[in-house]
Amino acid sequence: MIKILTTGGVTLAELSGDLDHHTARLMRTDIDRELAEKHPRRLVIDFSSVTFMDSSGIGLIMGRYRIMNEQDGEVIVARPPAYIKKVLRLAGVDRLAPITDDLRGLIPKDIFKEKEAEKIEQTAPQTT
Amino acid sequence: MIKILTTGGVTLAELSGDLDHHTARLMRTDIDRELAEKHPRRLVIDFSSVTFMDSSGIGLIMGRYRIMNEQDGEVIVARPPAYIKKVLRLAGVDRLAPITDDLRGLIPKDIFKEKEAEKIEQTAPQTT
Amino acid sequence: MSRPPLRPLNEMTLTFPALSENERFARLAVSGFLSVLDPNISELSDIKTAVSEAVTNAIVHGYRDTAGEVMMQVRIFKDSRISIKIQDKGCGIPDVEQAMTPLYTTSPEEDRAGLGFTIMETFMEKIKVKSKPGKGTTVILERTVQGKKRL
Amino acid sequence: MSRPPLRPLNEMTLTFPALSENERFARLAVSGFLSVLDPNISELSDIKTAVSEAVTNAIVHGYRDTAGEVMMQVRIFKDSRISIKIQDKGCGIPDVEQAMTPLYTTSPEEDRAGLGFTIMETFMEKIKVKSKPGKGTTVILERTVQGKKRL
Ligand SMILES: Nc1ncnc2c1ncn2[C@@H]1O[C@H](COP(=O)(O)OP(=O)(O)O)[C@@H](O)[C@H]1O
Ligand SMILES: Nc1ncnc2c1ncn2[C@@H]1O[C@H](COP(=O)(O)OP(=O)(O)O)[C@@H](O)[C@H]1O
Repeated sequence: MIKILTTGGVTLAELSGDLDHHTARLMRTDIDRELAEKHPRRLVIDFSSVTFMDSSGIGLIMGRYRIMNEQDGEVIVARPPAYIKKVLRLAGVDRLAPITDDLRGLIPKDIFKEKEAEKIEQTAPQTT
Repeated sequence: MIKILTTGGVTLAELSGDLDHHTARLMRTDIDRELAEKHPRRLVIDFSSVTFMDSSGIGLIMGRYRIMNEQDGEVIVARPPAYIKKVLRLAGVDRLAPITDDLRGLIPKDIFKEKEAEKIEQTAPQTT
Repeated sequence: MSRPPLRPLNEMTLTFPALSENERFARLAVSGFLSVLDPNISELSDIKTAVSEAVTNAIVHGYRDTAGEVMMQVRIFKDSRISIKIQDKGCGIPDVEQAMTPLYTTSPEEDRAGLGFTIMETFMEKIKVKSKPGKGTTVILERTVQGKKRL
Repeated sequence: MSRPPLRPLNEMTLTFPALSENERFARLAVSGFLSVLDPNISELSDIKTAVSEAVTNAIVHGYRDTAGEVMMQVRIFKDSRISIKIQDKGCGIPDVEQAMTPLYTTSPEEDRAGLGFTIMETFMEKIKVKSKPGKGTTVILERTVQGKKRL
């Protein structure tokens, strides 16, 4: 599952659940649509709610890196759990996309305001 | 898994986890040993922590009913979750062993004291 | 009720040796495979119980005196209809009608309650039993899953 | 490391059609079946990741242009040694050594990272790959499970 929000040139994609080949395809479609519409300069992918990830997650990050890099933007990999870090390290992802455990300073403050507003709107949980 | 305690003529058997043919065999051995050693007049089987039960649970209750009945004792089925009640009703268990949602009055107060003492002794969780 | 269409949307076949520790695994595999239908707690519990009865029967009765393999096939059809086949190549049942009678059991000494088939019939919509002495037993369980969303 | 002894203590064989939604189910079945060994979080995560790579490869590459069945067999041996076989009857791999090179992939357009085999090698102790173009691919993954208690 995925929730996406763009403010002030920054797109925040919050992934949740298992990230495998099956779900990566769904997430990719949503992220790429947002990138094509909003042209952000930074894409922050938040992994804190991802429960499993295999190399499909690496493919997802690398593919987004290529898109962002073409338009001189950057990709940040945020808050990966320990078992995901293991896969990220093995792939050497940090050479292309910095990995961080802290979102502060990376995304505009008002993105959180928009998220609050959205939470109030959404009564039922979103499904993909 | 199973925890058994006898005080004042009452044996309390607390079952937990899945109750199927595989685990029922292990539980049966433990209960029958206690019944043979302590000769209680009442056996209270607490189902509140049972996560699944098929007809092997009915067999477990019925078999213990036969043993208790021979020595003029009784079996009480305590605190079964909703999905277990469905199986109990289908089997008509309540005609032989009363079903109750409340342990009060059924077991001597000092059984709880013994349980507390035991908790302090046990540092590691018990496995069967 | 109409017959399920011929082609399943998805299916899985599982085989394992007739060890009682695999009863739990069979339930887990069924609920895992059906999770895509988002069954509600009550129907998931019904299905797991029925499957547990059939798998236990294969292990306890089918392979009473022998070792052998249990096969379980789960199929998902259109409109959330499911079909679950449990098969053993064990001793078989001489009289299926008698075996399906509530409280009938050939293993009372092992605390069997004789309610396995009764639970399968009650918790599923349809049950088919094929058996041949010396050849084995096949049980097919069918029902529709309503799911959480559609309730 | 010694070869696992010939007779497994327990085993299960699972087959399912090459649908991407079954990748999750394959992981679930493996962790459910191995739960009796009480693996710690880190080894369970390693095993699930390796299995996910092999099953995904069968679906994405093996049956790239065709439909077909994926088979997964999990065996538990003495001393918590496990062996997991994943098999497809798909297109096969012309050059296995090249395929196993880190970052090598024939499907970059689908965001494959070319790291599946690398992850299987890193997260398991032993990997065997047998493949024949037109016939299919078999991957065998082996390792020991330490478990929570023995740490
Ligand atoms: N797979 C099987 N193979 C051989 N006999 C079976 C099988 N399943 C059921 N039976 C026979 O049918 C009887 C009734 O089964 P069931 O209603 O499930 O009750 P129980 O398992 O408690 O005996 C069993 O006691 C056994 O004799
Ligand atoms: N089961 C398979 N059937 C056919 N080809 C395969 C199979 N598994 C792997 N391959 C080939 O090996 C290559 C490398 O595999 P892998 O390291 O898992 O990376 P990726 O899956 O990201 O491409 C694949 O791109 C594919 O060409």
